[in-house]
Amino acid sequence: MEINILIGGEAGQGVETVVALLGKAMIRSGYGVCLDKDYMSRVRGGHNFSRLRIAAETPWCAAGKVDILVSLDQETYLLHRDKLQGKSRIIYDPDMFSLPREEQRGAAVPLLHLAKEAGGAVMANTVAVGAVLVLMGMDTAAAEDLLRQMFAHKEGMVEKNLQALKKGYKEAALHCSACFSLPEKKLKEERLFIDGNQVLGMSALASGCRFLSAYPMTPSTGIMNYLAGKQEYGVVVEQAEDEISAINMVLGASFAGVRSMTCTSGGGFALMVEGVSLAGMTETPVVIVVGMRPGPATGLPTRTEQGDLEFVLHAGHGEFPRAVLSAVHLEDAFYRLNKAFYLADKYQIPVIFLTDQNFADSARSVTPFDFQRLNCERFLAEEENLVRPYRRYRYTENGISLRALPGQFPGEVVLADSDEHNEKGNIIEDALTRRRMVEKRLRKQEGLFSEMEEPVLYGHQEPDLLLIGWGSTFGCLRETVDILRDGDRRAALLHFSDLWPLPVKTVSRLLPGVKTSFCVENNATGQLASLLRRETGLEVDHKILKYDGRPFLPEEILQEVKKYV
Amino acid sequence: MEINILIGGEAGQGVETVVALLGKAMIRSGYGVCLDKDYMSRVRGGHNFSRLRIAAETPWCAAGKVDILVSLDQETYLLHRDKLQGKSRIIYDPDMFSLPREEQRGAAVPLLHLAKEAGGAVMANTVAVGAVLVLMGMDTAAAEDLLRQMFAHKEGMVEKNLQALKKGYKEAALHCSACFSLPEKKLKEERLFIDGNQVLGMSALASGCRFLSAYPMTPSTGIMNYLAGKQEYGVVVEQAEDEISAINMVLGASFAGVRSMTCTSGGGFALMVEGVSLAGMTETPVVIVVGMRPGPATGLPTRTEQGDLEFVLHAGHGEFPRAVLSAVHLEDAFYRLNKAFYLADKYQIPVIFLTDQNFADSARSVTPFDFQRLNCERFLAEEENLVRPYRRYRYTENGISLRALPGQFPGEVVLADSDEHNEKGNIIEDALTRRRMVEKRLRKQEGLFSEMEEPVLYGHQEPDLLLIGWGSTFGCLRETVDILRDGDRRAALLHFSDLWPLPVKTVSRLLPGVKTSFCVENNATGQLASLLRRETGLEVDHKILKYDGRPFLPEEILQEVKKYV
Amino acid sequence: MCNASCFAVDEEIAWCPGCGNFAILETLQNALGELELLPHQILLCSGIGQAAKIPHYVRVNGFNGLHGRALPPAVGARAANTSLKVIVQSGDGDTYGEGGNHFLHTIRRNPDIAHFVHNNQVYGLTKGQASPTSDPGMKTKVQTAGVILSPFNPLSLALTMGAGFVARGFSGEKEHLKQLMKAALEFPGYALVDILQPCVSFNKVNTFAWYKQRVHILEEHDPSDREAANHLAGQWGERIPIGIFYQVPSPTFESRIPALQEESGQEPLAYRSFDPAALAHLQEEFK
Amino acid sequence: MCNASCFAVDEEIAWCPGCGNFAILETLQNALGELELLPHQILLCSGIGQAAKIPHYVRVNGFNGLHGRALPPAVGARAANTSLKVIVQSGDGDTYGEGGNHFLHTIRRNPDIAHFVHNNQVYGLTKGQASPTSDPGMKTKVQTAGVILSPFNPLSLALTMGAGFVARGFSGEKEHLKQLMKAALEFPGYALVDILQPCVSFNKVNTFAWYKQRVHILEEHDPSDREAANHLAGQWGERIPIGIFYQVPSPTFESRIPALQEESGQEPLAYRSFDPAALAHLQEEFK
Ligand SMILES: Cc1ncc(C[n+]2csc(CCOP(=O)(O)OP(=O)(O)O)c2C)c(N)n1
Ligand SMILES: Cc1ncc(C[n+]2csc(CCOP(=O)(O)OP(=O)(O)O)c2C)c(N)n1
Ligand code: SF4
Ligand code: SF4
Ligand SMILES: [Mg+2]
Ligand SMILES: [Mg+2]
Repeated sequence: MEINILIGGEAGQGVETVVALLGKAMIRSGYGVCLDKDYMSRVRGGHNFSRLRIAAETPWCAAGKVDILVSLDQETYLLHRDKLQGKSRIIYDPDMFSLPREEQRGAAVPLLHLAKEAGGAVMANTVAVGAVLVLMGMDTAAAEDLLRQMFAHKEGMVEKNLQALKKGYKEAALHCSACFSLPEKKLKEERLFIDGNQVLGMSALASGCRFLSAYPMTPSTGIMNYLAGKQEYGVVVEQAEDEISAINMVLGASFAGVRSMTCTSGGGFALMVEGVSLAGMTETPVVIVVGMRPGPATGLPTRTEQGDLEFVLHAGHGEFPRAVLSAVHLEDAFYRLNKAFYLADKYQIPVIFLTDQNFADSARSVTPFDFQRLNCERFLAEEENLVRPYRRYRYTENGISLRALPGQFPGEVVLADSDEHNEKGNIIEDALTRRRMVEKRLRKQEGLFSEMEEPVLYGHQEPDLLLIGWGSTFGCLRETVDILRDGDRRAALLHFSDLWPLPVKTVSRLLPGVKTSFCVENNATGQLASLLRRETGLEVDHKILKYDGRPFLPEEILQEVKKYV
Repeated sequence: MEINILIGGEAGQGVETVVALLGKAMIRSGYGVCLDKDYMSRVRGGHNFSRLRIAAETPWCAAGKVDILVSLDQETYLLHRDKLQGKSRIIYDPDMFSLPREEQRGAAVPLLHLAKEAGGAVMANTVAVGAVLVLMGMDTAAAEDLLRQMFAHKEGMVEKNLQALKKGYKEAALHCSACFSLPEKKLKEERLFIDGNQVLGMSALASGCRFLSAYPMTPSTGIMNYLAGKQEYGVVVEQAEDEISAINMVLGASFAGVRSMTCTSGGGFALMVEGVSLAGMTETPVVIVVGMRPGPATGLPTRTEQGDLEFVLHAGHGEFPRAVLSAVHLEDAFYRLNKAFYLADKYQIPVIFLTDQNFADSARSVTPFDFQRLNCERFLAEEENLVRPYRRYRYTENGISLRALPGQFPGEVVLADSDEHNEKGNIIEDALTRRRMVEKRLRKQEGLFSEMEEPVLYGHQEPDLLLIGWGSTFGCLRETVDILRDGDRRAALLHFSDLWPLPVKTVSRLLPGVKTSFCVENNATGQLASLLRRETGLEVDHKILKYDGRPFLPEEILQEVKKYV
Repeated sequence: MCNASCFAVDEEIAWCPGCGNFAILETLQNALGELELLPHQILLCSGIGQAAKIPHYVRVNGFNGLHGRALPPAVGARAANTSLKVIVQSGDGDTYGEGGNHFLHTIRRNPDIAHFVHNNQVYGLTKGQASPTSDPGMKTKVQTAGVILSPFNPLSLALTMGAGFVARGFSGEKEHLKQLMKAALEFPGYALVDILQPCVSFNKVNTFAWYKQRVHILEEHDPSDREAANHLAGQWGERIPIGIFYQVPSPTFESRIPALQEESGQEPLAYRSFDPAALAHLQEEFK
Repeated sequence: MCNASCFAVDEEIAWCPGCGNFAILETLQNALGELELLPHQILLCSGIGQAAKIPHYVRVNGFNGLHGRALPPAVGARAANTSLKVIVQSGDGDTYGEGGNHFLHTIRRNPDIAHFVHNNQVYGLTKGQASPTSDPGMKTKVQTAGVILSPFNPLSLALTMGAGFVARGFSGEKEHLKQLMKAALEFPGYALVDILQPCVSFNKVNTFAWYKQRVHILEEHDPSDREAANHLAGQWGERIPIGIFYQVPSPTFESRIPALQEESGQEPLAYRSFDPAALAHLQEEFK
């Protein structure tokens, strides 16, 4: 009992507008939705599409089949018709192209023509929304409200859009109305319709991040955009001349006392690697969001991959403690990015937060977040706990030296140094101090390790079939496990959010007892599987890998799993 | 039967001159020598020293004890007196400082005074050489020859230096002559007195490398210096504005058809990481020498560490094949850097060659190299094997596509692309081509793996005590095994030169049968041990780690080993 | 030898309809067609961005490298093979932002490279952020209150750094642009042509009409007059001069590198053979 | 408030005897001593090199970062805490070579930073390679046939990029240098003082005597005259002018960032408190 909509067209045709409107309207109507985006590295032309899945409860990931195909151009139809079912419907503009004779599922709606009638070609998308709504047997109330809100300060546009909406609705009704039946709506409380980057931007702001410097790079630009739109909250957003500058600015801001972050993708992060090492040496807190996309080099700039885990784990010359966390799903990401800031401040280390295009651009109907749960402790020196003379790198048992800010205490100065240094921060070259400082820094790993959360075990608690995953594949793997369990299997998913230091307890306990294990990763080499082996000596039986730049679908995983069990 | 000399003084006092002269003189006299350097990150002042070990056969590493201490300043004496034996001698200038009353081992030689007598203060170092020679019971013939050669075109300097040499010789003879007895000299054929960077520069040139772009960085600058001094051989040496430019220039030169390389240290390599990924994607051969020094960040710029193994293994976003080789000893390095060029060309990949300060700055008396052994096959397209139209990234079974050069074939163009691309090199975004290209690139790993050399097994062939190491620690570990075997242990060393793809056969066979295994690394976390576990699931029993920026001495390793066996 | 159509390819072009890049592409093909060059003799290096896709649309050798790094591979390639005519083409963000340091130091090197910058005063491919050349006050999703950094003047900078050939073109003046390109391609040394290029999707300030209204072709300007060039380069606003601002050759990078001289080998470096065994004497100095 | 001795530290100085850096250090301490500043109110950022060791020799806050990256942390720190007086000090290689891109774009930003570049026209710490400002022809172990790249003129470049304060000093003219430093420290916005500094160990061309013979203090120059400044900045050779070439303030980076304005918070960003719970309304737009 769910409906799957795919809206496709050229870049610039407004696929995004249609899904945004539809998605939000459905949520406001009490349904759960889940949305993902597939787009090309260009601004006009080509082929982009979005998948919207609607159900009683919020779905966990996109589905492969399509019930309603909104085909803004002919290519969309050609590329996606294999996903259509017998009862599916194709919304298209007969003035733009026609379907093959044998195609019975067409629901011709002259989008452009109706839009012009309503007041302008730009409203073709609104016409399409109306058409989809009627096919689903929905009324237009929620969509109308939304249009009123959206165009509140654009004179005349509300009326015209409402017109367009109704025209689409009426026209499509001629083909079929309510030909898809939606389940009983279930969402009681309000939900948010928000995507991954927006969640991260909001979490950063609420976590007290007040300085972001970044250089635009897909798929992380959305985080910068979000924060840039929130400068009235006192956040400084500075577009750097390059990623090297970005991370170094961020380190300067953090050193001077502000929670700071940067965001980028693998290629931009590559340029920050020396800065990561600097953060390690100077013990300057920093959060770096790395939105993964397929590499190497420029790769597929607008698509998804989990190919940079090993890279970020070892990025930076020399040895120093770091944490690597990942965005698992939207709710988790909100709190986990906060944890990233907390760990960075507490341990005075670089924390890398891994996302990917699939996470960044996917939206779901999520429960509002609990802002009170955010931990914003800064772990800074205060008059009471300051030992004078102040020494930035005082040896301590847990490796953490009290952090004072430059200018904070009259009479005291703070010296950060990228060379090996003594407690005061001055350059040294002697072997003993070197040894002690290395040990001091690495001692933090112990505390850090204790902060790591074990992976979630979802499904059977004593599984004989175990899927292992990390990051953004959670939703899809969860659905896969649900399907497997429906088939009566003792199946479970072990899914990692915190990746480094790797929490190994659960996996060490479970893996030896499991009959068949699979590591499922959106990359070509199985990087988590390697990490697991390095950290536990245990090997997973099989790897299910996808590296074509597209996110997994449950059926793809099932197909692989079935080869072995 | 060996003599250990330590010469120390402030930066700028000429420690290097003394050891260079002494070392070469001893080699020419038929002895084996081994030299290492310990210097600060400054140009004048501070404390630098060099250790010269002289024996019948070429020693493998420096020793801890000192027979002759040449103390160019008081600090040298204070810092190193604990290494002196009862019979040791201290050469010092009584006009500069005096030894404590109770010190019986002094051999006062008024270096400056005698130098001035000979014709100028600069010759104090030559005076010191004379003094050392007499203590060892050597004559001055070889040193005289050398001075004649060195100062051939500096008028008057030959005479003055010969004077200085003799004065030092005579003066020191008053204290003791031949108080150290050298063994029977053994070297029959000519030897070279050459350090690590020089070997690499020479190997690169002989391997056909004709373009180097780099940005100065200790400890790799010596490679650039060597090649810059050889421009008459048709090599272009360009100092780049930064390391990013360096690697990108090198890629351009390589793409256009020249064997090319760059050299740097961890911090500079950090800036090259994106370029490494570009080499992976464009399939452009490149050799990158990374001379390791202690990190993170600036760390200890002039000292040694093996802290960047995991970093270089995973440097670069995305997944692509690479090779990582290391410099084990001077002879090995000469042929192995040639192998790096061979692998880069054959597989069209980035090859990282790991050295460290200890390797780069250490010199030994080595047998002349066999230049005929160098493999300079380029694996380039020729008219006969060119399939037209030419496609740079043609799918092949082994993943290697025939490489033609831009301009090489009239009518054909060559397109390299950092985006995901099709066979022609044009940008693509479809899933199928992406998948095939990823697989094509990764298929090279198989061939590459077959090229990897198993680690050397030195010592007992069925050991129960196994030391495992990699890179520049070979000499020291070899000596350690010799000592252990003298003590009747079934000890052996398993030492890796080729590191990636990791050759695992020998270690997988040996490790399970060994009673006690040690991974000995010049770093703080045991990076090879981690890699071994990841690749084989096997764990070494103990790690012996040193991370104070100084190379190991055999006695330090023995001490650790003895804790467990 | 080979007219514009030699340089055409059959690839779908991923630019927006109406984009100024089309005119630049066409002009480049025409310019190449009018010079005595064959496709295989040319190497076009680019970075990443909309402009930087151009190697996919011209039939010549191409090195489509990293964002901001179009120049260094071109310098390396020139050293490796001086028989290649090397062009670098990329966006303003690529060249003056991420690649700023290479821009500075490549000018200092003076390699024989024609450098065509598609200056749309915006980051096109990443959807409209300010670029170094964006006009102050321009609003974007990141520069929400308008650009506050003072704009980067590529011509003034190139002149200050000592570039020997400095020009500005406009994609809307194709014939003129073609002449600039040809002059740059024929200039021995580093030659910059900054090309004003409307971005119809993201730059709503500096539109085609905006440029059209302002640009005027330099006349009666002596391109060997550095002072005048400097002065003209400073003009931006109501009137924007296009043309060759400065053109005075000086010795190129390649001509000053020992290894690349005729004496040192007849062929480009890339084609010289070598025999390792012949170098065994390198060891002598260490004996 | 606090004289030069407040800024002294008890650390061994790792420079060569006779190095021009000593005079610069001393002058800095004197300049600070004459301004109304206390050590904890000052932040000195540097990169890596001989010059860049300076934060270890002055008693102020310090961020001794990466080679070439002295400026970006300083900009970040200014945003984080506008009550800090921020100085950036580094070598010519650091600033104009590895850090060239930050130099360009920091000028465009115009943060309130005093930038003192120890320009010894050579890479000191790495033992004598050419730097961007090395005179043509200078021979080194890498530039064996002499420098062929045309030299980088920091003053001209800064002027071209629109810097509001551009000056040159000489370590051999300490009193004059002190005045320059004070003026730069008091200038609201980015202020460059390029300081000629003899390197006794590696620069055998531009020695103390070489500079001494050539430098002359600018007189009767109107520092608001950009043209004249440009002209003077071009002078290098027999006579090398030192002094303030240009000084005209314009709005700073900090003064144009919404979040840093008084309205937006009384305290520097670093000291503002925040309460996550108060931001729950951020969710409204997604409902
Ligand atoms: C290291 C790196 N950082 C960021 C990006 C993302 N990126 C791609 S193109 C581009 C900007 C393009 O602007 P411009 O060079 O002006 O070209 P245009 O698209 O305007 O032609 C950016 C930031 C990247 N590919 N690599
Ligand atoms: C990324 C990186 N590349 C190279 C180096 C090596 N390095 C240290 S200082 C220096 C040059 C210093 O020259 P300059 O900035 O002029 O300072 P000076 O020593 O002359 O004062 C270099 C190349 C480094 N530390 N980091
Ligand atoms: S976004 Fe702008 S620059 Fe890019 S193709 Fe479209 S119009 Fe051209
Ligand atoms: S090398 Fe030059 S710059 Fe460095 S301390 Fe010595 S004299 Fe000064
Ligand atoms: Mg642009
Ligand atoms: Mg310098």
